[in-house]
Amino acid sequence: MLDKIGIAKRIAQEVRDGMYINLGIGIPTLVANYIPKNIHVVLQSENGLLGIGPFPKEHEVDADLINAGKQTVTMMPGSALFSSADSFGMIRSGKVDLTILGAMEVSENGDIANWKVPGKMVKGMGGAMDLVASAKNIIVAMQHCSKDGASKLLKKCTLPITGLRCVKKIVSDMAVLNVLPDGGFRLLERAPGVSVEQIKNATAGKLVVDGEIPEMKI
Amino acid sequence: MLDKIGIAKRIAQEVRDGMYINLGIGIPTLVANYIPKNIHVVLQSENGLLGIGPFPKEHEVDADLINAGKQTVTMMPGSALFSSADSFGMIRSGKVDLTILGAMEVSENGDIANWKVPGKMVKGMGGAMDLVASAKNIIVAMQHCSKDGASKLLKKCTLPITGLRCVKKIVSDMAVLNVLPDGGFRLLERAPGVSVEQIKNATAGKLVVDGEIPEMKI
Amino acid sequence: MIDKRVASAQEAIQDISDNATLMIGGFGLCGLPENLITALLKKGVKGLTCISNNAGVDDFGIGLLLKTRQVKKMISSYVGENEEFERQLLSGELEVELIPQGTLAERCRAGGAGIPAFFTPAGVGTEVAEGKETRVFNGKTYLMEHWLRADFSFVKAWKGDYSGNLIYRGTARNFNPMMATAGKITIAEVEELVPVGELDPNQIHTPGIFVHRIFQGKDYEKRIEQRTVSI
Amino acid sequence: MIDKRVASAQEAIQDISDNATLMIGGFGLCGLPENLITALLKKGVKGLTCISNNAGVDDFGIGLLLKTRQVKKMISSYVGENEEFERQLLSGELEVELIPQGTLAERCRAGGAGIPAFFTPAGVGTEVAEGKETRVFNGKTYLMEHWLRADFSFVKAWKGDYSGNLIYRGTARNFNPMMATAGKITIAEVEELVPVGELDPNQIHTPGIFVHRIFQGKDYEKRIEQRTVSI
Repeated sequence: MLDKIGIAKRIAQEVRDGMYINLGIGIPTLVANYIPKNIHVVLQSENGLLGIGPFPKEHEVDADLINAGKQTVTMMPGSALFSSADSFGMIRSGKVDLTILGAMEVSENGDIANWKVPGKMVKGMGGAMDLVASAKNIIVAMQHCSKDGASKLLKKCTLPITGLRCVKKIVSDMAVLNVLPDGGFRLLERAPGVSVEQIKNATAGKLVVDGEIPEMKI
Repeated sequence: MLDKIGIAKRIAQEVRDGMYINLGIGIPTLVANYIPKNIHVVLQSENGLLGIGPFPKEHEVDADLINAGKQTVTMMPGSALFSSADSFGMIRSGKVDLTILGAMEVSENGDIANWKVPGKMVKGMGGAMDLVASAKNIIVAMQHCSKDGASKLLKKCTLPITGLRCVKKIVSDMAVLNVLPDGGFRLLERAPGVSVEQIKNATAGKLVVDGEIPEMKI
Repeated sequence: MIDKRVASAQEAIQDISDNATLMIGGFGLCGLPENLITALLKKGVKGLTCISNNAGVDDFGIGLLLKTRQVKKMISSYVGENEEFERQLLSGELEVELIPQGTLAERCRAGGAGIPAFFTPAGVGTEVAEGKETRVFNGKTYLMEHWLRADFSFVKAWKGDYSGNLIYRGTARNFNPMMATAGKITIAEVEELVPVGELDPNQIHTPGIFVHRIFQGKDYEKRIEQRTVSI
Repeated sequence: MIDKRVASAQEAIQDISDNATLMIGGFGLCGLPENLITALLKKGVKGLTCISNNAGVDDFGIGLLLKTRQVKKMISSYVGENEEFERQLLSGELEVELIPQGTLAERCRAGGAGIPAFFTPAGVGTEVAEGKETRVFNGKTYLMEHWLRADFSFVKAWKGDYSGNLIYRGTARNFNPMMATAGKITIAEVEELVPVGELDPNQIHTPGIFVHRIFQGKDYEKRIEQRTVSI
């Protein structure tokens, strides 16, 4: 089973040179740490920044420079600043090549639920609905099962939906899976030490296992 | 009868302190020359400039600084530059207080025609349709009659329309008139030496003459 | 030059009445019109509808206005990080309308650009779409969303001039430029107020035509929500 | 840093084929991508649909492409000042679609902002409204207009960096920023091309994400259409 850093490392392997990438809060933010040095990408923050740099040193902290998670950040050379309207304009028009975000549930046709749990205080969807409705390529970072062992890869989402038919790939603590165009999770890789059988048992939605399933290389 | 400069001078009297104003090509552009010095206004050019200054001196000419009539201009202190989308955004949202433009015909309900003459090469509406559809306050500068003596203040426009029910006031070579909310041109002032009778004869649309009509003071 | 200067935040907001609709710029605690929020607190107007991406924290930003029960309704995209907010929401004292962030930004932009409605893909198939018109363009489904406008917009800029031209700094820009365009009355507070002619016309983010009143703010705290440093 | 540099206008347009749809920035002759237009002339591609506010004059700007009969259709707001244009239009060799200037600007902006349609008051009651859906919001009638997108967008900026960030100058900004966002492939020519890090992130008008190729233009003529001076 992968820990959070393992998931982030595996997702980092999906990153290609020249990509503009939006990273959600949590595990997705960690992905930035594991992108190989020879791959040049630009990180987008939906509050109005292209070219997020590392967290600042103490003396560099600037209250006017935060990411979408409200963390203080720095800018890379070649950064650009813009308004929230312009930011979501570039998101909606498909200029962001890759969106990585967390999920509470994903259905076998690619629906995602990640903003609201009935009975709990609703904090809001932030930019998640805009991102999932427009991104060309969405990778979800998630736990395969809830703490009580229930699968989060479902036939249909039980939680309120964030977006329809948008997830392309999932990297969970147990596996890497594609969402097939006609529905179903196609198993691509197993986490180290996890068997296909374990993944089958942990996946409530339709799982497609075709041939030998390799173990992830991290 | 007023000449072009007379019309421009009379329209300049309509300008109030603090106004943002868009001036069309031709007579409207001349209005800027007759705004009293103690009245502070900002001129908008729809190609992306607030704060049009005087024409440049020869050594100040800058190809990157033109007005909507493609004439070289200068900027006033406090000018701002922006895109055409932002420019028409401010026009559509009613931030421009006064729009002054020319017309070929105006109807008694305030319709305006000023962009197309059937049988002649059509050059395009430019920004005129956006301006007339959104401006809070439109003053038209025009000749009361065509060269062959036909009235241009009509019951209904005969030429293709630029915008509906938008003209508030007309300053012609013969008169100043309001367009009444329920239709009809209300005569407000006569040009020097022009009689009410002459204006009646030159106005094909409904003319409302109420009480004594003063002569313009220019 | 059209002079938009007022002496203080108090003077700037003197004609705001109970039940006004306000847009308040900022993302999290970044780019907040701190002086105007403080002046609202002092004035004590009630029943406000606040359009702002977030609702502040318990003791800063719009959170302060929640504490004093001046806010009737929040229109936001994300309202976490605020216990008083949660209490008022659960008790029914506070109405909340949640809007996807990009839709919120675009609805403000539309308000200031004279576009009464537009189509966006955000929220299709979700509860955000309930009761809204949908339409398919090129095989993809979109929702129709309407413009937002406010009685007053509060914006915070880095520099401004006497005629209301504004320049923002860093990610403190966020919602401020669109909100500046969508207020019937837009009030700008700036860290540095300069005479007309000192700002480069080519670098202005919000042209003065959108700004009705401007003043230099004071005592900016610029609270940081998540101070995150690398060693 | 993502390096978007190409060596020349020729290299930048090498994959443009006949019948492509192009957006070309500029207002009148101001802010025109002169080098890209010249390269198109040399390449000789035909059947082009050009979306540009104007059509140039007989011997400058898009007028040059009209002379060589490379343009099949113009989508513009104003096309005066061009005799060859008039001749081709009257003879039926050239198609023309005239669009109100603000609608043209907003349709390009919508294309680059992922908004497939929006409502505008411009053109209501005129022949521009023929065949278009109208709708009443708050008692006022609006037309529904659709986004515009292009196979290639040509834009001209003052300064740009290797990763495609752009700064325009004066009123040469005009349609360039929206067109930059609405091209499947956006090509920028700049008067000064600088290494990444030399432009202030706060002053960038077009973020590099919208620009696919960039080069430093040469021999800018910057023709003036109406040289008007005061004495």
